[in-house]
Amino acid sequence: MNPYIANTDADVQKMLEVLGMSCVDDLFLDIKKEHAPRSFDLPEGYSEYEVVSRINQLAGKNSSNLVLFIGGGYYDHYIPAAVSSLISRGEFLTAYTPYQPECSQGTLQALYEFQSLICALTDMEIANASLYDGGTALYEAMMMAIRITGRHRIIMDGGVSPIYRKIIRSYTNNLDIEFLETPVIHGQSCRPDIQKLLDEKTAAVILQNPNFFGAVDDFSDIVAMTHRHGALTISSVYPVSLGLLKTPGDMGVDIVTGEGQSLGLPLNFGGPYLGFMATRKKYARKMPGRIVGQTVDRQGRRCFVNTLQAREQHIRREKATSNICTNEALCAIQAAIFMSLLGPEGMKDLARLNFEKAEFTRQTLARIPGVEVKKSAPTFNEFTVRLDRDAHEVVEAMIQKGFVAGFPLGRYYPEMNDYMIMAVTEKRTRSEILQFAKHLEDVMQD
Amino acid sequence: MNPYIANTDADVQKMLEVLGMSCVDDLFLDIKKEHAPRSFDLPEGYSEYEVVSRINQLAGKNSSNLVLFIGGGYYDHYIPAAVSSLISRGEFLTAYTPYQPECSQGTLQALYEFQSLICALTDMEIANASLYDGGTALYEAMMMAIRITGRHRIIMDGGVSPIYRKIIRSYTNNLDIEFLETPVIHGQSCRPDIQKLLDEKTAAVILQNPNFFGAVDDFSDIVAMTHRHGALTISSVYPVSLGLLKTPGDMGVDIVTGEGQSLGLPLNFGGPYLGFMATRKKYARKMPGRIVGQTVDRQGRRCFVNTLQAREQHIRREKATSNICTNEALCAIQAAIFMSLLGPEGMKDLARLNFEKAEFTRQTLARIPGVEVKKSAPTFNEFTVRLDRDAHEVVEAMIQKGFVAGFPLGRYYPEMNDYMIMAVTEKRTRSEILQFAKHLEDVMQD
Amino acid sequence: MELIFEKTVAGRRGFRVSKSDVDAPTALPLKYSRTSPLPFPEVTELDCVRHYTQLSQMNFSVDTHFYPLGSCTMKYNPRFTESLAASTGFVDLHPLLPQLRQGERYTQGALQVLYDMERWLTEITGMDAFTMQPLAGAHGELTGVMIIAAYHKAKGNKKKYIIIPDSAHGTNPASAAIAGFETLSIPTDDRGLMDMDILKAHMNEEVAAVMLTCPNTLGLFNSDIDKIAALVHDVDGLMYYDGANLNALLGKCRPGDVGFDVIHVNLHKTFSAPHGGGGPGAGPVGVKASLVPYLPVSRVVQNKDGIFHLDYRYPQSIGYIASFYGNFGVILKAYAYILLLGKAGLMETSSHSVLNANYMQHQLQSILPAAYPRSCLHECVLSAKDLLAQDVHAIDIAKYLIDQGFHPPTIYFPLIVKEAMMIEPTECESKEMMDRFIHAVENAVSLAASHPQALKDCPQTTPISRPDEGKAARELKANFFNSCDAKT
Amino acid sequence: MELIFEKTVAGRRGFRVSKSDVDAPTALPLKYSRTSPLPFPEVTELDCVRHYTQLSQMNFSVDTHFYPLGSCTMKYNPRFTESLAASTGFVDLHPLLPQLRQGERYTQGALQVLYDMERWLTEITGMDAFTMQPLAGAHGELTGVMIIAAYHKAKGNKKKYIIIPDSAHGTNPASAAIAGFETLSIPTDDRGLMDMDILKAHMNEEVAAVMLTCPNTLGLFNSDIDKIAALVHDVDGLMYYDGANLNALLGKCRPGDVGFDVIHVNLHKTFSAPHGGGGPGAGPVGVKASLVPYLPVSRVVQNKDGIFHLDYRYPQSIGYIASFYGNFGVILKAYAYILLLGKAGLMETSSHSVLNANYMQHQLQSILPAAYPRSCLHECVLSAKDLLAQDVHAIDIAKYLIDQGFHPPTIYFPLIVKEAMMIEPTECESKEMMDRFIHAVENAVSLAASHPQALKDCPQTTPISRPDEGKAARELKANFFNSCDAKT
Ligand SMILES: Cc1ncc(COP(=O)(O)O)c(C=O)c1O
Ligand SMILES: Cc1ncc(COP(=O)(O)O)c(C=O)c1O
Repeated sequence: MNPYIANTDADVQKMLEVLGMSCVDDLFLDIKKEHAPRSFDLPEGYSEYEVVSRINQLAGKNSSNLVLFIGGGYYDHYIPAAVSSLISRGEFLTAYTPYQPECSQGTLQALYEFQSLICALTDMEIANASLYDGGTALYEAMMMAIRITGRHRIIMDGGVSPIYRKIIRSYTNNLDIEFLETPVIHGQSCRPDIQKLLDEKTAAVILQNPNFFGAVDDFSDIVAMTHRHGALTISSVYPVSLGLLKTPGDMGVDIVTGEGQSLGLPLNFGGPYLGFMATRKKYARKMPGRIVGQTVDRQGRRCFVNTLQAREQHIRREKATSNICTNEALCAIQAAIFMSLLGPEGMKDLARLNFEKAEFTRQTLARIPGVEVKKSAPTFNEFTVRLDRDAHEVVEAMIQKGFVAGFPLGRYYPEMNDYMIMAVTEKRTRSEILQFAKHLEDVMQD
Repeated sequence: MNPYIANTDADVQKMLEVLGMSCVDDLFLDIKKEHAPRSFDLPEGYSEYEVVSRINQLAGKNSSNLVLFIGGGYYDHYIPAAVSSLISRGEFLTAYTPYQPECSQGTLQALYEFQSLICALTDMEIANASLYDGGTALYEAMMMAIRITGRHRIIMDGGVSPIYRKIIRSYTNNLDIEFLETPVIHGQSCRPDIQKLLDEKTAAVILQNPNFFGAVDDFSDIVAMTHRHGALTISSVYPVSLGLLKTPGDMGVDIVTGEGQSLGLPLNFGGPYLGFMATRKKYARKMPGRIVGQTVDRQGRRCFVNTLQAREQHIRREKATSNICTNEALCAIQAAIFMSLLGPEGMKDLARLNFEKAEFTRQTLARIPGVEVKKSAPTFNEFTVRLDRDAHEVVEAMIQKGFVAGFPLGRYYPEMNDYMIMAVTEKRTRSEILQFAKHLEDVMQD
Repeated sequence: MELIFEKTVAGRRGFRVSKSDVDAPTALPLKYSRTSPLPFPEVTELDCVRHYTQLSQMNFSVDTHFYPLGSCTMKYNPRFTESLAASTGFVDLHPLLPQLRQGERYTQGALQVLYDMERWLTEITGMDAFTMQPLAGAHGELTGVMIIAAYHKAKGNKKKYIIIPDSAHGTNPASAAIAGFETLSIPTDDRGLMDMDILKAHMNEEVAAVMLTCPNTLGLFNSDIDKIAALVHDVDGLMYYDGANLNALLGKCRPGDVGFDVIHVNLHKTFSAPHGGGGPGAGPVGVKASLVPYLPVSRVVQNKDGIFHLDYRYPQSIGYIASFYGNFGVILKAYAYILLLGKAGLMETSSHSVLNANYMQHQLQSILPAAYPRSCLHECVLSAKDLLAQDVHAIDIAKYLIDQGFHPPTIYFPLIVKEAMMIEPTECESKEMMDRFIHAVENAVSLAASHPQALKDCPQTTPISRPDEGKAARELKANFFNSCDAKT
Repeated sequence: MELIFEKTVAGRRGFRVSKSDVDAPTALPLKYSRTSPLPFPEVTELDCVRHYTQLSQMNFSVDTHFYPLGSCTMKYNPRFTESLAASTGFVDLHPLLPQLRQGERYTQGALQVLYDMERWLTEITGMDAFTMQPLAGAHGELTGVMIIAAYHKAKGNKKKYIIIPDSAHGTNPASAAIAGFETLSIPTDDRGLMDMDILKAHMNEEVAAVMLTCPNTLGLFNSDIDKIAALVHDVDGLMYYDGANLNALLGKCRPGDVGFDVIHVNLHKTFSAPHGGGGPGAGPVGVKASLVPYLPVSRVVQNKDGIFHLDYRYPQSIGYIASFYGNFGVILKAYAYILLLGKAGLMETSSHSVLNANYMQHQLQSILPAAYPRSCLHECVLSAKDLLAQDVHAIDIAKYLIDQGFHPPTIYFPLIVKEAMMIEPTECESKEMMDRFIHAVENAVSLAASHPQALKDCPQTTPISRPDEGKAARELKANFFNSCDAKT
């Protein structure tokens, strides 16, 4: 039986009488007999306690107590309890998209604050109210660049996450978009390669900072190059790193996107996450996704509404800047609470702490025979390590000891089987790091 | 540093200027040098994440995954998720005692609903807004009976929880109250014993249903007896059982108390719990604890306030009916949500399910050699078992297998070392019970 | 209300990260370092808690108000699904774990959730396989259309068009276009269904698919569905089912049984995951056998030994459509919901959501005419066009309802209905609540006659009155740091 | 607002318990079975969630409003302490586990929390030992007085009286009386402190103890404290410290260092456990060495091998004063709070709470005279008596403040101050917030002169206006089922 149904048998009878019907099935007469389900074989219902026990059993089949040195764009950061507690309030959780601004100012103002925080973090002029995730956000940015420039050639830097690259490839399979890729290297973006590919057909150069291999870069020169050819620069960023790293806005990047998971969202086996996008105000009308804007009510009081809706599918339909409707609003509010709580100093401390722990780890591991730490470029909290054997094996062996040592690059780059990337967040304590190093040394000796 | 302080250095300076002082210490001049702390040796502060990890480590040092067949008045019931989620709302959690009714109607109405629900459950006329726990509530009931009758002799039934008895003894050590106790037996209250002790000096007879040994009783005859001598009957009850058992109101009991833990509160290693008390309206003015009453505001709208405050310490001081001030309001609201959510049918189903599982367990265990299940009286979800050896040993052995088999009576009754009481709640599944029986059989064979 | 930025006091801190327990390392070269200010708010944790608690109280939500927003299925979101989704056994799982060698062993519980959900949704909808990856309904549409494109490409079909009724949700044409198709819009006939003659007229070899919402956005079930499917299949076109309205059909009719080839389901509608003020959602996609090879990777498969793992070896797959395996946290809530309801509970869901919608329509159509006066399924669409005489619009009724403590229905959608009011009560609401709502609409309509201005002045009880939407678009202030001037 | 009972519809269910998975057993004899109806509300889970969510929104709380309720220390309650206290490692622990043979092994984490807390509180207050058992401040008082009684009994002292200043909180005399003592009330002198001459006059061999709040309820520290202690100790009386105001003294002065023998601490005040609308609290009691034998059992002790266990072998103990080991969930929150703040953070707590209180008093005393115009500690007490001329009372100011979005201060306590307004801002509130509050009080006072009725008509912005308290007491309707008549 469904415990969430309000109608009692008496209610049903009353309503049927009003409808002049004898049974509820009469309401389904438009569905012909032959259209009835051929089968509908599903679990019997359970009580709340029974479901909770079953799912807790499933939870027990996951190893959630491993010490994580794995990142790849998704990081094990601490989430302040206030964030989780505020975001779970029913008034945020069970509201729909704020179509009726008068009774949705809570969601609207919080999203406006999110947009402003993203702009502050990236030094951009305008941000939207969220996209699905970091990968789809980068794809949306590319489509936006194509709309803006009217060009159809994309230069993809070798440092961009292979996951994002795969997503972009699948979405554009059917579209006439030409992709040029610069070789994959562990260091910073190779200027000459980009230079070679750039021309008047180029819509955008897609970059990432820190890149997938951890290298930190300053794209100012690439931006200049790109603009000389009337193309745009798109950069995907790791938001936590911007507490310490030069901002895309400062580099002159045109469209910034990123994965917002690190801003107070749990890893959650891959979602819900948070795609964000920020750009210059002049491109606002070409931007996908909802935008919350400020205005005044009839008494002249400041208030907030969904704005520039003419870009969106529910008005523009096939001509919309994107098909997105449901986005990641709650995750955006969660990120806004996280950023507000940390404040400027908290955000900087957090970034510095990540940087320092990673540096400490880098230095510690460098001493281990068989482990070569790539130093071709400065890094933030993730870096590339070369091992004297298959990284998959090493990672597998380390998990037995309770550590996820990193992500083997061979997974996406067959030629790099002996490489892995390692992430070190603020949660990793000195003693965890030293223990980890000890175990790794043992493993490398076997 | 204390992260919960709002004042910045600039704020402090501004305020000191206003106060015409140079430093904050000047505000503490009333404290003489020689009154400064001789030492103040405490942990250094930690970050939120550090504290969380430390406390999670401590949590890991508790075995919280044991299958519980232990009760003794405190039961392992399932708590619907809606209860926990509603009670954690900040507006309930961070309010104080509702001294200002206009801005506290949430707490006041919820407590009024709690009182009404307790009355409905016990068939009594009036209940208070909570006392500390089941034990202190029984003590308060006894003091109330003494106030009402002006007599000082108490008859304590042998079936009352030894924990409650100990509490009452310590509180009354200094007072001239005479205690007469009926012998401890595993079955129902022994009428003749009570009869013998009852006389015109008796203030009250204190009973418990089901009693500590699990025996279910109907006290109607004892009540009659008691009233014939102008004494009162006090009964401590297990609220969940009242979904199935004859109510104290129905038996004519004068004062009902109980431990409310089973009404949606976690076991929590002993607290916070919920003492409740209900009585006849004519005794209301002698009752301890806060009472929320209904009234109207200036527009004649129904509303709620703390009432009969003239009984309480903040008005009556040394003549108050009790010294209680802070009570267990939030737990009472939690119990109110629990009872409202379950409704009459849910409450009855819950009680019946507890009864059935216990009966099934009783029957299952009865077949095990060396285990003698006491059947001297009907029981609810807890019963007494006699073993052919020291119950402590058996319980110890069973814990190794992941089951807390019960509570050895030897702990409070040295002469009963081979007895234990076992509780079976709705959470125990058939397979858990059968596994448990299997293991117990093995243990009894060793 | 003040913005969090306006509560800033220099030097205030809301959260302190741990002190470093490692020796200060080599610093980052200045060239790569942030030099620009970071104007985040400087507030205490208390400021932050008060701010967002007070903001939350400015929302209407299912937890606080009746929310009959048509097409959005604003049913009750059970609390236990929330607490389960927050349980550490899942929230702390890193998504790359199962991509390590043997890594699936560390995420068996999570993989089983995905695997079971795929099977259950397959059975519920009558399809042959599902992917849980799409992150919302529209994302599912795009995925579905990409699968359709891959199918035609593989068969060497030259396809150009996707046919969509004019009653469709905006995401349908948008998704079709983004995937590279042209859209043909088919008008709605006087039954409220797709016009068959015009459909036939447009049907040709270049038609890749027909996208239908069923019941459609008017709440009506199309009994021609098999005829339409036949027409499309004749030209080797495919039938796409927009599952936003599946709440009407659970156990009553399975899209897979009536000719649909591709389907998306909105877990945040039919399966009760909360909407969160706009998201996150989950829009899993199901397909018939012929399309299975094109499903996105990764796919969750089970070995003979019972172990679940991720499989990427599908050469014809459309590839990655999201970073990982879907909005797992959302999926887990739907998983718990289905497990609790079970077969019978799911079927009751549709019966009662449809009963409630018909009761609403019946009681209201004497006041506001139904767009298509016949019995509906889970939602009904009324038109307020008769009130235009008094210059009263659907939006005025909506704002009046807000003052009465109701979230308004969806208005001005579907676009084909003048002054549309689209009402979806869901199975969770009670008759008394609906009667109160009906009564409020009655009052609104009589006010429209007696005192229309009263409606224009609504709402009065909310923190703000009607906003100036034009100004918002004209002046575009979407970033506090670009719009400080406009403070009030 | 409707009561949950008034939302009942017969047949509605909010929660379904599991189906029985055991064979139907012997039924309970009718004689013992419930035959009376059980008139619980019949509502859905949604009804229930809406009802209590809406109720919660009718409260002022620290999370939503400034709450300077004197003597109650309404500081911010950190969120992380809440989530920790909800972590399964503790919430599912059965309290009888450690009473099993070897049972302590299964609760080492919980026992260590109690053990550490005892040590920390001992150090914070300068006592020699603590018990965590008392469940609130008043419960701590009673426990303390029982310990005092046991001490005197053991020494054969004939004691009869407990001396309490007239500024004391009502629980002090109530606790003394309940434990079997007579109370002697000592008036407050013009310094705002206990009158020494009268104290001396009352001091005699039959005095068991003096109970003091320090700083007292006027927010004043008594520098005669050592003299008082000497007087009491001379007659082998004991000094009891009511710790409600400890927030003023952390690291500034330890009761144990200045002559106090017994103390209780309110974890729900000084150590930031939330008040929950009236409770639960925790009132641990500390004693000096001479009183340790009398502490209640159980006591938590640590073996040489580091294992913690419960010890009951204290022949002189006053025995059980609660069912178990204290309000563990509350204690755990205070534990986390102390661990986070640490030594320095605790000291800052007092400095800033005292600074804020003095700022308040200084800014307000030009408008409303301070009861005792001298610098205070963590709270200040003003008097609204000058407004009596316009027939305006402290309560009228209070109700005006509600309309301005502030929870009022404590009023009419301490009893010795006419029209008392007792203001405790705590260290958590900001200067801007206090300035706003001060401004509101200014407005109230000028309204008192210009337009007193405006104050009498407050509050206007709340769900209800001023209730008829007399009617509530006269008609006593405390149970819906005895007062249905009075529905509205
Ligand atoms: C009919 C219909 N189709 C598609 C969608 C898009 O779903 P989503 O918002 O999850 O992207 C919606 C949601 O409003 C809808 O109502
Ligand atoms: C000075 C004083 N003493 C004692 C108490 C009683 O403490 P509790 O309410 O925790 O029983 C209070 C609480 O209001 C108080 O302010």
